[in-house]
Amino acid sequence: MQYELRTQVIEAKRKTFTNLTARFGDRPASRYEEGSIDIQAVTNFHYRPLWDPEHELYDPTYSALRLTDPYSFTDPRQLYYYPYVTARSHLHEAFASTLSYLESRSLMEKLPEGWKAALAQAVIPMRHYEAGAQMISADGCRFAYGTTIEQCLSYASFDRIGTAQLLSKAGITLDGGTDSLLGAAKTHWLENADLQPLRRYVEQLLIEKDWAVAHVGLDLVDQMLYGLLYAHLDEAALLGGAGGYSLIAQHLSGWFADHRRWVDALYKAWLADAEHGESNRAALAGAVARLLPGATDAVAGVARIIDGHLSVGAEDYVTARSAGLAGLFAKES
Amino acid sequence: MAAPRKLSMKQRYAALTHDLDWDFSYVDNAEAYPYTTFEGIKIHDWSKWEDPFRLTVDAYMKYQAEKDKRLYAVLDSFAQGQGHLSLADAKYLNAMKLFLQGVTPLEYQAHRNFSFLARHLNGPGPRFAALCQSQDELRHAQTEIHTLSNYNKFYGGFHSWHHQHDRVWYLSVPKSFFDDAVSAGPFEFMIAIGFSFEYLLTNLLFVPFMSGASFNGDLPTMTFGFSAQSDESRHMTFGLEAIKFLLEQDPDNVPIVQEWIDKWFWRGYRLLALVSQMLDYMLPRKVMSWKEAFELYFEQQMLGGLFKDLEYYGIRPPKHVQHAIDEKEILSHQVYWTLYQFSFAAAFNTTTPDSEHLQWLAEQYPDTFDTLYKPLWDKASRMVEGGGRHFARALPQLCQTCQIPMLFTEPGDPTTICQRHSIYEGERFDFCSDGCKWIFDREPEKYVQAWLPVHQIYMGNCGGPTVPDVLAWYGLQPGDNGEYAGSQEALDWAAWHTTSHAPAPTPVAGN
Amino acid sequence: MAVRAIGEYKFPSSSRQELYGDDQLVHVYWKHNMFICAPSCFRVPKAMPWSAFLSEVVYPVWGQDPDFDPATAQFAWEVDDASISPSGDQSLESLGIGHKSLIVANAA
Amino acid sequence: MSQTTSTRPVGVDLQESEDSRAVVEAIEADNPECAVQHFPGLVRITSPQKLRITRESVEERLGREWETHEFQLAIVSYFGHIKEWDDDEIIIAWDH
Repeated sequence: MQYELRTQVIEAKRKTFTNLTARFGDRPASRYEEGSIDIQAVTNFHYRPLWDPEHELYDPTYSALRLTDPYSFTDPRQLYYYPYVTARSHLHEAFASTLSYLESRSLMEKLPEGWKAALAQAVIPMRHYEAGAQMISADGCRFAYGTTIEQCLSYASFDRIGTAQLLSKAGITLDGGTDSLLGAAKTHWLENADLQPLRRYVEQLLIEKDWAVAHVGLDLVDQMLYGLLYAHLDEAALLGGAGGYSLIAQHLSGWFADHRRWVDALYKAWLADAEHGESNRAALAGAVARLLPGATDAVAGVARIIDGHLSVGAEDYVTARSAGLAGLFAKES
Repeated sequence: MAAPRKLSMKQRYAALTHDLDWDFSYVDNAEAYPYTTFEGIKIHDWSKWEDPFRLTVDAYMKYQAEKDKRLYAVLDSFAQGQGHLSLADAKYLNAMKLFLQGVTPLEYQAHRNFSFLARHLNGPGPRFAALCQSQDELRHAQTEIHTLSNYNKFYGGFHSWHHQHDRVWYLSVPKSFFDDAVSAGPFEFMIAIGFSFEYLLTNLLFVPFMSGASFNGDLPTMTFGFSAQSDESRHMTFGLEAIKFLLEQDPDNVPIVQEWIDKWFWRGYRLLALVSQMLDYMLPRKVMSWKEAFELYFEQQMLGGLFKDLEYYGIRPPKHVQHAIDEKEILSHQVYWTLYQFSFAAAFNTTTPDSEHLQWLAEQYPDTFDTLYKPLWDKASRMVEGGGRHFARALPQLCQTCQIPMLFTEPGDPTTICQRHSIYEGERFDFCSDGCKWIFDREPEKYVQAWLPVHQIYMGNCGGPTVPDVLAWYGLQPGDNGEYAGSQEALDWAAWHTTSHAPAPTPVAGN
Repeated sequence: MAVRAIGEYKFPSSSRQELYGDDQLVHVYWKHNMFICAPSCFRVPKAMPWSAFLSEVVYPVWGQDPDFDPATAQFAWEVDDASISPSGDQSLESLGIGHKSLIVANAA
Repeated sequence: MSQTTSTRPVGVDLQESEDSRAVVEAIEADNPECAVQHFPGLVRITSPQKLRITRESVEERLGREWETHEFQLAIVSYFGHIKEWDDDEIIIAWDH
């Protein structure tokens, strides 16, 4: 192969696509912007859905939560597909290394009294919660208006099934390489009285018509549950000699911190919207008032299981977290 | 990967996907899955869905990240090395403009609707497969945008692709195709896109196209295309699995699925009319003719292979397939001849084929080209020599279903335009073929809604009454449209290649 | 066959005549003239006389074919598959030309 | 086109690359009746009735570990039905 230096540099005629220069001025655009802004069709739809003749194929009225300009929200992480899969590939790889380390040092077998049972009954069954969360987010991916929002929901949906699989693998490791503990965890999910409030809550979110309200409902549980399982319990593990669990929990709390960045940015965009801000605030406050009691009940059940095996003050933690969430989106907050 | 030691790939896959699902007891199943009964499809056992790939999220992430790493490395180095200068010719990019305006938005629509399936199918197996596909489709949309973004910096026709997809006349063909699929129920969507498009027809779109990119020095497109196709093989599996699953679940599904195959074969085939002319007219260096591609990828592989397999279930080849076979000798010529005349209103250029190109067409189409189409080009060339250019002066009649101008001819009579119509609630609707009429007559309530560009222009909904008004509303920039010879693009290309050393041709794999 | 949908699925045609006021769309096809790639669609008043329709609407368009000479052009006409023998002052409506009718010209 | 299951070809298109060369060689060795054609950027392998891709055979030629999932980096298209895809082999065949 022959190389030659090109002596002529050709001046670009455009820095990026027209919609982006119209929006941001004549500057180059990032790959995130080129791949995410204005991608969804907005007008001249040919046919109404047979499965929902009341709506257009893409329709802002699929939710009470609206943005005047859907692209006033962008993902603070600027994730498009390539950085997304790259980041998650690292997450799954790191998680796998953690598991092989735990296996090689038999750290799961060395967990102190009560920990294995608490994990098997309270943490591993959350793989079903995550599977439900996947469906809730996938609905948002279809029905949200605008690419930047739905793209976050799309990755969140895939992340949730990914997390369900991480928890399942942790369950396999906890059980020394078989899937019998997963079977038991499923039975807990289906039958354990303390998990039924959570299961009922998830199932009810699945019939929530407004994708955004469903997502807020999910987030209420997330904020309590992730705090409980992967922060509060993680600290207890470190103090209580269950470092093996902490190695697992770090991946989940790390994911949740990343996830929160776009969720919080979306709340902010909804509340700040010039035209819809006030009605968004009312809708959000209404959703919290309606859903928080059920969400609290749901996570309190998980906490009870933990408290039954370990004295780590799980229920108290949930009560405190719930009180903190009650004022969310209240006026003048 | 830390694969659990004691589980096989199959068991691991089941534990990590299917086993996550549970039967709802606090809400009614019909309320949780509201969209899977109205189409009349009967499913008795969702667990019978097989996913041969047995892909889990970790493996998905690992391989997709690797694929994109390779792809973006190619994009970056191509941009840094001014790779666009080593294309066969700037006019090659007309094919890519059409691709970005016409195909990329469909990838994006597929992303959204596979997510619909990832929520609303009752079974965890197909939900997970749909979820992966939803991600893949977003990948395809974005990698296409990023691949073509570099060309946008130097060439016209790329800059307003999404705006144009919602508005421009020829783009209503792909848009209405996908709107049709997305507005259908989840099972019809699976057959429409998963099966008919991804399995039956996708090779006709992608493989020759990407080989074309390779032949014409477009390394980024070739790389993204083949990379996308590696996902596509998963999608083909989804489509094939979908059809077998539906057919095996209940004999009552067979006639419903057959009608969907009939409909979506024809709908997809009409859409591919745009591809036929890309192969035969838009690629400066030819890979294969439309006829050859159609024979290989459709007649041999699908009719000769797949449909023999589906016979077992009582499925026959698509209803109007013979018409498609008969058209293979004439299709691309009719389509490009139309685009040639209407390119003043398009975001790409067209031009008269040169003598070498005419010779190639005559060789590829010995029974039709010299007798039917060469005389037209000879006359068009005489107009050019006389300082003119053959452009249409009026808006064309459109087919109500496929929305393509009524340019197709009667079966067996290549000089008479085929005209079909139906009267529905006192109004006349026109069709280009028996296939499109049949589709309308099945669901007239749907197709009467079609946003037909010509009718909308006449209603005053497209920027104003004059051609410049409409072109401004389309977002065309000077030089995007019309004749290629003498265009800004052609002049730039010539200038870029006379003042510098002609770059060494980009090496392509396979040489 | 009726469409299968969830709920009532009934929408007006997006191309219905009433959207064009006193005008209507008509389609005109010069049979066997392959140089003009497809039949044309025009918006014209229902009351437009036939002669004006030809001289102001149709023939200027057909002028895109350099071999077309309106002075000597001779056509036999059909509307929606029936032959017509129009005289110049007849309105389109009176010739039975309705919304989206197809007018076919057969060169003599 | 009156072929039966036993003669109707199945096939796979692979990207032409260093890694897929080993895969192609492995397929050729495992499927004695297959035919290999080269297109720009592509290798197409067809075989009557059935096509097998085995991990062992690929690893032998590649000189390293190779998971069957890795086949996804090479595959561009196929025709036939993926009958089996497990840790050790991939089989493409018609069902009926």
